[in-house]
Amino acid sequence: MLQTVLDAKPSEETIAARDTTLAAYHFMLRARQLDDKFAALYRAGKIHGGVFLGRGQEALSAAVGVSLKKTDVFAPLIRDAAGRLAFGETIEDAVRNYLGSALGPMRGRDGNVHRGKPLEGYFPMISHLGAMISVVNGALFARRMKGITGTVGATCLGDGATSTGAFHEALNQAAVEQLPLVLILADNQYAYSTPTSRQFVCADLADKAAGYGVAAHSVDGTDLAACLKTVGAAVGGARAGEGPQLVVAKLLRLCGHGEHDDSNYVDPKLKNSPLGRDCLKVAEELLVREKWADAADLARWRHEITGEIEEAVARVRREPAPDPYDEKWLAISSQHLTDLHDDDAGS
Amino acid sequence: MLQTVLDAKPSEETIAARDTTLAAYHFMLRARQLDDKFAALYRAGKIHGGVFLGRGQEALSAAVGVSLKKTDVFAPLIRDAAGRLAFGETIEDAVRNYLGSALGPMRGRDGNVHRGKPLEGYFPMISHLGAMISVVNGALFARRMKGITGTVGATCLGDGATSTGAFHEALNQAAVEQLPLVLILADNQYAYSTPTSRQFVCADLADKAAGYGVAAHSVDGTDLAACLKTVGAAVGGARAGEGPQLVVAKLLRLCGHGEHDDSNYVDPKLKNSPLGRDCLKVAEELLVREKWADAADLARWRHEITGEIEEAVARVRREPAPDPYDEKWLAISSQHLTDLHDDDAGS
Amino acid sequence: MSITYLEAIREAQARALRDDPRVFIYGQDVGAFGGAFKATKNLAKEFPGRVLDSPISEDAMVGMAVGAAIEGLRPIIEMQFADFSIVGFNQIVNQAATLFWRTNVPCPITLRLPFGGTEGGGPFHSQSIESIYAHYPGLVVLTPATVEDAYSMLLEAVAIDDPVIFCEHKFLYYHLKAEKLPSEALPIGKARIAREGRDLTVVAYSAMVHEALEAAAELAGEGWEIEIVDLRSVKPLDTDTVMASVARTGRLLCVGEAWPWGGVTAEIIARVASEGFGLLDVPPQRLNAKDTPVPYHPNLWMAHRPTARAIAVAARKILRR
Amino acid sequence: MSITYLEAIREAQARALRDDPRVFIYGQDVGAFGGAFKATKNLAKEFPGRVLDSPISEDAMVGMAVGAAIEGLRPIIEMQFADFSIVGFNQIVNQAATLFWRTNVPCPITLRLPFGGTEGGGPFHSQSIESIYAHYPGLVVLTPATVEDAYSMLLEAVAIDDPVIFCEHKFLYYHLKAEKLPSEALPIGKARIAREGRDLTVVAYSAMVHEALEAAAELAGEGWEIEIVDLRSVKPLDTDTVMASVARTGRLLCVGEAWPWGGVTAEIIARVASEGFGLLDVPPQRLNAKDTPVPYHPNLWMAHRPTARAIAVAARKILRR
Ligand SMILES: Cc1ncc(C[n+]2csc(CCOP(=O)(O)OP(=O)(O)O)c2C)c(N)n1
Ligand SMILES: Cc1ncc(C[n+]2csc(CCOP(=O)(O)OP(=O)(O)O)c2C)c(N)n1
Ligand SMILES: [Mg+2]
Ligand SMILES: [Mg+2]
Repeated sequence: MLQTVLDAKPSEETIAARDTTLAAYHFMLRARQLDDKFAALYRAGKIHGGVFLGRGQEALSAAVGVSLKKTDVFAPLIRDAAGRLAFGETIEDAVRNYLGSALGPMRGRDGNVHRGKPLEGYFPMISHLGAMISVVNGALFARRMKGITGTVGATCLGDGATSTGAFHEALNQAAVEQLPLVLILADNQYAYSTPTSRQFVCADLADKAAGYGVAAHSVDGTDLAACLKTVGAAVGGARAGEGPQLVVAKLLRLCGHGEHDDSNYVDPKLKNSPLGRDCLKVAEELLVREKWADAADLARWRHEITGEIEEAVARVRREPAPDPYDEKWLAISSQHLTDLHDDDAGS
Repeated sequence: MLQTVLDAKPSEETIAARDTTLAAYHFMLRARQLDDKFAALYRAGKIHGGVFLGRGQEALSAAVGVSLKKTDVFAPLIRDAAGRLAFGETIEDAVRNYLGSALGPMRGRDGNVHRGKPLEGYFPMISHLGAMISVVNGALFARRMKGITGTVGATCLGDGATSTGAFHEALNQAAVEQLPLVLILADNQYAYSTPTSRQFVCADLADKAAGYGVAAHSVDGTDLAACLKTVGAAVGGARAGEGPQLVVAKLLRLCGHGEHDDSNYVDPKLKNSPLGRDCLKVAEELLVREKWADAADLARWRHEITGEIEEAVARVRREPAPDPYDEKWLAISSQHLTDLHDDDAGS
Repeated sequence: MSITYLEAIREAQARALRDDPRVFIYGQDVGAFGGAFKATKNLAKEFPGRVLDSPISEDAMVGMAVGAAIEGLRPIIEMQFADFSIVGFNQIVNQAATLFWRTNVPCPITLRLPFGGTEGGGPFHSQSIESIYAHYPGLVVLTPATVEDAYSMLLEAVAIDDPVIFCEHKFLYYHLKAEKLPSEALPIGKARIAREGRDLTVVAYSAMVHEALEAAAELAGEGWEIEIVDLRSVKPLDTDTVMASVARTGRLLCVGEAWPWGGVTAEIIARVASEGFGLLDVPPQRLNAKDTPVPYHPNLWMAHRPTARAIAVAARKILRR
Repeated sequence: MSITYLEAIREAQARALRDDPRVFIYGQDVGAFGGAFKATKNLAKEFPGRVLDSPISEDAMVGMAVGAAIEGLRPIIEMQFADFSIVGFNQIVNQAATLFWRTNVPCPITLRLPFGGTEGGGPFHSQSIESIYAHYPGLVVLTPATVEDAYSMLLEAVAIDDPVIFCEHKFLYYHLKAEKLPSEALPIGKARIAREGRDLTVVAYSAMVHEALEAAAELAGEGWEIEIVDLRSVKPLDTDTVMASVARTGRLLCVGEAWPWGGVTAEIIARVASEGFGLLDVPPQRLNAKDTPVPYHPNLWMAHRPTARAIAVAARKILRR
């Protein structure tokens, strides 16, 4: 009898879990569909330069985004469309950056995954792998110096990027300063075409944590529920003052390095292993199993998002492209310094 | 009865241990006295630039030198006078480099601890910390490619230098390639004035090994016998094909960062702790205890070495200094490239 | 048959591997995958154990090349993009470049840097940083502009006993084709007259040679004969050939795709002004990229770098003086 | 009372910390120890929590400064030697220098680089790498030559909303003294006439200004009046002041302590030749260090860098034309 009542009335935690999972799923779905659209635009020759997708990594990425507050700091990487959306980026801005709109966050100066709004705590990556971590450290350090408490800074990295000196210096720096950094490693088995066996020798990337004196968390990156739980715990730990947190997620990149890459080097055994599961499918099964959504819901959401994306693309394509004659060709902000003398030095 | 016979006739191992220890001690003593001489010359204003001593680190450094074969590769760092001598450097060459003799290994072009003979497997450090490790990797890689087996490459680093990206990239590279690298970390509690608490957070630098998938060895760096054993085992492991070996020695730098530094920042507690023991004294006690030497021997050796050093200094001071007019001001070896056109471009 | 600039680079590496057992290639994804641009396609299979994938560790990649060079090998290091070579900058300029001078031991390594702008490349996949390397003593910096030079200069780079920064232009990879590989070539250190003319000397290198040629063709229609010097190598610089050309034309325009402050165009003008002042009938001029990062959007990118049109405009100004 | 160039740098930092709560200092051994050269002596005590020892991680040091700048702080980063800034090069040229252009968010960081040669410094503690930084868009590169400028320009550097490479010359640290700190100063971007003259313009910066002044004094004894322009800032470059001086003298010699290929002297000559060709009566000349690493032995070092004697020799050649 008591049992029946409990079953009928879900606990607060269950409600919270449902809401978070649904929210995260929505960002995953939006990211997947957005990525698909970029891939289509790429194939149609409508995008300048490369297109880099997060297919197979949406669960992890969305978990990061939904675990953060808007007042936190987030420096996503190439496969983080889901996390970006969850952190507050609009579909429109993502499209603008890929199409090089003058109204986009980077005004056509930088493109594709290189986008962000630093003053909103959303840091735009430079390409050099590992370089963003210490920048996040700096923001966290500054906030502490300014007396702002409770901020967390999260940034994402691939298995391959752990081989960079920048990764090492920055994670160590965060540990020495005991900063609330959450460093998420997406171990997706390859760095471009290079398998992890040519990248590191430790059994698990989480083995690196002890050497830095930071907490480690491991998670199945194909499992949204697990990602939410683990990333949530890591973010919570950082927020509670427990110092840097290293999260290692195992998964498989379900696309090429970029859309120019057919990724025929990926071992079929991996594709057929649990790592090769599509996290979006896994999440949908969870929603259905928990009765948080049914097939009709899923179809409707898909449809709605498609509409939103198509509309955004149509709108952005009417936006102005950057105009070289309007452009201020000036890389420093102190205009008085260049006004003074430097007309151009032969440029 | 049997016991007495055994006592009277030391085992082969005991003899080998004695010989190795005595050899290592000799290099320690030579290094200490050489360093003292450089310090004296520095105070007398006879040396250009800085003087960097290995006081307190001779046991570790000598252990590295005596554990290597002449056909191995060795890239010492600033505090390795003992290891250099053990690897085959002459006192004369060390003096030449400090006095800038034109006959020295660097011909006055580089000075003090920046010396070596690359073609003899003795690599001269550049100043940028961590940068020599991957160079050693390259030599080991090349030898393997050429089919040369049984080579080991050793290089030394301080606690502070573990914070460099170069350290990380290179140790990881050695692990991925499974090179016979022996990386010796002298954790001497300070990087210049900076205590290890501002440099890393892990309990022990050996904790880093697991993250790289390499073997770890810890040792009391003030204890020659322990250093010989541990470094010997690490070198043996590398030679036996067991991949990179990380040796972490704890000790204290018993001098300033350089001779310009009075090191008044060193915590007196550390000086009075076991870490603050003078490894040379510890080694002498061992020799006396084991009856491998007595006070008279020690005094005689000291005296002999003093003579050797004084003689070398006197000789080197008569050697020519580099002559700018004789100097070939050319940084590339392909002279035909510069002969062709570049007279000087304003130099 | 025809062969692209990119294929020529592959062929040169195949030949270097074939002819010299000391050669090996090390870089990200250069193995089975054949490299981000496919410049090492099939080489790992053809030369087992000699074409190796590296971790994403540019610093250690270069350091390891130096160590291998000391031991007598002749490594070729592929940087995935020139822009990422900056992560290995310390090992390049302080380790590799100083080795010979400090120790008398040569350092024969070749660093292949896919460089220069392409449409949509953006700030971190488009840089022209040849001048950064040329400023440091101890490095040879090459900038081939033709398929033939890409081939022969890469072979010569591997043979040279010094660290070579081999700047291969990504824009030329697929755009540029030749009938066949060359059997002989100008030696490194000699510039080439890419087009003869008597009215103006345009000094260029790498992709800019082709923009200059296009401009020259346009100006020919207006009756001007432009001489184009393709530097081929920016360090060493063949001042003699430049000077001889300026002696003929009396006018000089230097064109580079790099940023304007310092660099190749400044160096050329400084040399001609100080050593060949009397040869100049009018002030020497230069044309560089703008002093900002390289923009992503093609509209901006095409305004950022010198183009045939911009060269023609600059040339006309000089010609009319 | 008298104050050295080094003390002026300390005082400027003390004042910046005092006047602006957003300022902090981060670098190896800058805390309790006061820095390798004592440029931050006592500051950690005076300003608790705002002068911090960093690990030996130049890349992360600069990255962290950028992040702090985004959050509104104004970090000063001390590199122990300019030569080691190369380990943080990527963060400087690709992260800090591109931030404003890419995002419209300023990046007010000051990187203090103790640079230039001293006796016995050797290849890795003597480098003059200002040109490497000046080549990249987005950076301001300052080279104060006097105690007064060391003070006022460092204060202005901290106030500027862009990444500043502050090149402080180690040779001047102790050698140079002034009576007192300045109360006013030329703004950054303006060069200074360090000595007036009518026969020859010598353009120099940092330590070379003093070598040039010594040469000028020597030449004055021979009846020549040398005008010396102290650039103060190499990027931006005050071409106007240089040009005005050349307009007066008709003769130009550029002197730099850096390597000869490219760099400040090439940039100055290229600008004067292209924009002020008609002002020149004779070919402009330059004098740089030799194209090798900086040697350790003083005999070699003094021949490697331009000295007052070498400047006088070069000046006489130009004056006699
Ligand atoms: C320092 C640096 N070197 C090389 C590259 C070129 N690059 C871009 S992505 C990539 C592979 C990254 O692999 P990983 O870190 O595993 O991330 P993933 O692409 O698998 O998500 C490489 C080599 C780079 N961006 N930065
Ligand atoms: C990349 C780099 N940054 C800074 C320096 C300046 N520096 C020289 S020695 C030193 C301290 C080194 O400390 P540690 O590694 O612990 O070695 P120890 O001197 O204690 O033997 C520093 C900061 C350097 N040589 N290289
Ligand atoms: Mg990966
Ligand atoms: Mg130490």
